[in-house]
Amino acid sequence: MVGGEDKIREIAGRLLREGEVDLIIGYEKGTLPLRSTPSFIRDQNDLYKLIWDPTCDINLSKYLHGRDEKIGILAKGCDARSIVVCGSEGQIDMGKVVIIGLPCSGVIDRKKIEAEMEGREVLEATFADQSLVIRGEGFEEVLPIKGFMDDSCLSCRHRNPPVYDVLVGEPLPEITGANEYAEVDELESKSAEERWGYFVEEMGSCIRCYSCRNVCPMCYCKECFVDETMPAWFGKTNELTDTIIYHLVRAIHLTGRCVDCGACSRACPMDINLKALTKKAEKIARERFNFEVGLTTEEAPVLGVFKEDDSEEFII
Amino acid sequence: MNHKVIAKDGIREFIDGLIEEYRVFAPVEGKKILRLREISSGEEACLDFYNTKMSSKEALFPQNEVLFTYKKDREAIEKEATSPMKREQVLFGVRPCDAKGVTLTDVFFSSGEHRDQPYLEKRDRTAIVGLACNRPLNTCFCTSTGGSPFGKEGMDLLLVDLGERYLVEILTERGERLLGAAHGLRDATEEDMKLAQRLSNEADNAFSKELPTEGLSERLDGMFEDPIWDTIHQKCVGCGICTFVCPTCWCFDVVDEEKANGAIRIRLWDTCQLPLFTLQGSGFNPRPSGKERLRQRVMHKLNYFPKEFGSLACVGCGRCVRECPVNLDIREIIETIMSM
Amino acid sequence: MKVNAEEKGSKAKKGGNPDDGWEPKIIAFLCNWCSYAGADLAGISRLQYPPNIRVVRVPCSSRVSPYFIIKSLQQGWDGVLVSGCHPGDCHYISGNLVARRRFAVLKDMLDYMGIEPGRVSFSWVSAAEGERFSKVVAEVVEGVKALGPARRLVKVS
Amino acid sequence: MTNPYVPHIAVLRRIITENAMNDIKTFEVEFEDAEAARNFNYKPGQFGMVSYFGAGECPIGIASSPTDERSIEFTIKKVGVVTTALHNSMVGDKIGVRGPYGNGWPIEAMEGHNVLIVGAGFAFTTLRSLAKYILNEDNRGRFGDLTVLYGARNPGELIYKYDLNSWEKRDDIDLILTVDRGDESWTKRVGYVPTILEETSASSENAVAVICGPPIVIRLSMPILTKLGFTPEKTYLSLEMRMKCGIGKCGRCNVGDKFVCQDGPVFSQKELQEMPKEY
Repeated sequence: MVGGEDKIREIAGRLLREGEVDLIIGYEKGTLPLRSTPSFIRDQNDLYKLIWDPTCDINLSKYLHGRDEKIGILAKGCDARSIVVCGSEGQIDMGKVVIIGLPCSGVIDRKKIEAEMEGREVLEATFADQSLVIRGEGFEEVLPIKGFMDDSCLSCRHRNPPVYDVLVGEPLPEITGANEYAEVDELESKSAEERWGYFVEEMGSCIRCYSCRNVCPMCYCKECFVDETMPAWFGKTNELTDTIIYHLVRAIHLTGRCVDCGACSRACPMDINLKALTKKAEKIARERFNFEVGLTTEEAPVLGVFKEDDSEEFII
Repeated sequence: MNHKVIAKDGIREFIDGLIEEYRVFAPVEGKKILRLREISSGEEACLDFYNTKMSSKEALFPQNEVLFTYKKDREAIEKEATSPMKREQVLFGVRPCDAKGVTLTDVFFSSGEHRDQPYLEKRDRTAIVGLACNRPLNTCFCTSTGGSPFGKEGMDLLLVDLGERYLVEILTERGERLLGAAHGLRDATEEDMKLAQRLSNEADNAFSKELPTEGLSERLDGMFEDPIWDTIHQKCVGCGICTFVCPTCWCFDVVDEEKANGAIRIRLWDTCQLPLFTLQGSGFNPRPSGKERLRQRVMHKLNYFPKEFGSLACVGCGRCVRECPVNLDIREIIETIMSM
Repeated sequence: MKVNAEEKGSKAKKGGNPDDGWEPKIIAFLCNWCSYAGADLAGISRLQYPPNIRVVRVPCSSRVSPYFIIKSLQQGWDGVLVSGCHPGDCHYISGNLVARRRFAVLKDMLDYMGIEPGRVSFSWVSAAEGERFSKVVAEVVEGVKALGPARRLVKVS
Repeated sequence: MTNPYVPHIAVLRRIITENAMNDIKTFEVEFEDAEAARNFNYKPGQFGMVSYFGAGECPIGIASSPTDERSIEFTIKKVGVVTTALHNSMVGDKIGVRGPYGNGWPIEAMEGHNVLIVGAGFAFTTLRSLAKYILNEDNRGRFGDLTVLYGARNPGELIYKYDLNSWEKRDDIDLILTVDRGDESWTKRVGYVPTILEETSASSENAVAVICGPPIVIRLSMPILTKLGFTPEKTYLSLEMRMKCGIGKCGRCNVGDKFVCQDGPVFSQKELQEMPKEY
């Protein structure tokens, strides 16, 4: 995964030079260790900024909404799939998007690294093939990237973007045999009481900052249901049930649309495990409607259509 | 002599003493988040930390508070303002940047013809026990916004961690009263004071780079229509984190919620980064996109507020830098503005 | 979805359990063409069924959005029943088929989040099935009564 | 220190439907508590925060004139949650009112001058308050000629018809009414407010202009006013922003470093030229 940067700059440069795109959206080095930040490049001599390493965890497809210029976008497997979903929902004009596919071996989870550091501040972090060198005040540690990878990436089924216009480097072998629903299964095995306790405890610290909604490429409604006033369905304060309902309804809206890129959980300042809900939404799409999210723009969204033989075991 | 010293293992006892008389808030290590919470014993307080995830504004200007309730039976409507807090409260272990944030909030909420009584009433009954920063974070820049890791603004007592004892500086008469709950206090010796001064100098020099904020608000005066705003906001996804974690963001929304036989009027945090903040009934929105909204956040903190109240409405705590999901760094914005 | 003050008032005072005479309150969204007519038939045929449901007539089961159901649970209803036409009978051809997917996702999510499965139930009752309607209601009321008053997701403010 | 957010309870005494579309009504309210009534001394152009308990609160311009003894009127258009709740209420219902807030029309600057009032559509509420204030016999002498140009989409949408009729009979006010589209019963002018403003070309000599209306009317009328000689210092507008507190604390109604609820809503065109174009 590391080292593809010069290839990316070369492809991006060609697309810009040949006028195939007006804008390249990619990643550049962040102002903090372990952080990358979105980069919007229009002319050649900014291309040097483009980077590609395990800190590039933001789902850039969020920036495609509402733009009508030709855009070259760097997309990991999950990002590309969310572009496909947005394309199938008519939110992104696929004709105007050039997907620069990035075979991805997984992004890091900063919260896992912070936990490992036990309060010590990370001053610098560099990557050396399979490991991560962390430097701080009076300490230096070498961590295996695999041990601090985002959970979604550990069981990722699409390390290579299923849809792309140009691929950077060679495709990676796909992961097989990982149970991506391990956490969801484990929660499902618990009693309703325990599950309710788990979600009350997790959602209890939510401050309703809506970063999970605003970093998610699937959330593009002009007026979100929590902002509606006529009628005001649910409360706007961070009272417990209103907060749980906000996350519950957002998860319902993600069924058959969420590609489990993990951007929401990574963005949450209060470290709420949002993936426990979004992964369940994805699991429902797969198990109940046998729908694999984000592979082709032809398939209609799960909740937009119906089949005669849809399961109805829950109906009495 | 307003400098005392208390042994480190005496601090829990001091907090327990305070708890008898006051409601005490202190940094508490939640499941994964360090936040200012009300504690029922000194043990719960965590005093070895960089800074809390959310600022101490949580205890004075809670995310949602009921302004008043009203009951509605057939004819009469009686409304009853929320009763003021009975017991005084103490915010223990507040960092200098947060304490300065509190003073800026006080200035704003008591300015103008209409004072914000719900906040000010709580503030008058709140004592702040500060904890100096021996180790500022790489993202902290309080010295660039007129503050300092050993700053005293807004505090009643300032604790300085000297190793196995705390130097306690009494800053107000209320602070002195608080010390009544502490046992085993002794006057600070010359050596204590020298050590504290050394730690203070070390902390001041710990800042990797100084941000150029001299003349920042004057420079912003003519920059409302500057083209930098078109590019600076591009990566912002417009969520509310930067304003909710910020010690100097006090904008709020007011909503009514129905209850069994009446309703309550609630004040809750709001953010200028969301479109609903300025969306009008006619559908017109003076700040339709992220560009205007980011410009408002920067201009209010670094230009509008300083012009009226004389100091930046940013205390350099670095929370918005650390918590932004797309790493939009206000220090970078300040540097860009100053380099224009 | 205005629930009048007394209605909510009585729920707020509840807290009892099945044996001390506590009666669950269940909101039932009945589709106008089939289930509502089925309920009407049950009434005309003098069929007895528990009086715990409060009926809201909707044009079609697909008119019932997840917000109705979740808001009902939040306002303190002990149970929610949504009943529509059998697949193929829908006056609007595919209303119930679209609703079926929506309810499936909602039910899975509510169960996953820890709302007791018996709280929210869905059924197909046609206009001719007065008998079946009374049985469905009895079954739902029994299920909710066993669960006791709703506590989870109820907004107590 | 009293809680500035708690409104006083007021009873709806009279509700008048003002337009054919039945979405603009004038509510006359009377405070339940006499002391609150005494303290509610307002100027034309100020606004109050009107609450419907359970629905919320919104800023509404005070439509009555301070000279109407103790009757306080709010003209409200049915748009959102609170206004709809108010429109569904009846005489005798209780609502909440607090205020008055804002700076109001610059009465002092108008004294000894001719006054041109330009109003369009529903935004005529506080202008009517100003006109009634000037026309009051105790105040009329302090002002020069009064010209009122008021237009609406069609005759049914003209509000305060009862006031307009009485003003037409007076000789100390030059009332110019216009509608965008007339109907068979309409005998007066037909045309957009800016066009009629240009046609009637009121003299700007020793005169102050006051204008309030939808953004399109403002944008088209300002150049005409300037052409007629109304200098930016002598032209005043009332801005409309979203407001929640009305007392300069909730932070949302700012244009630049000015809070529209406290430093406004009335600004001179000169002030507006120096403020950022964010309104």
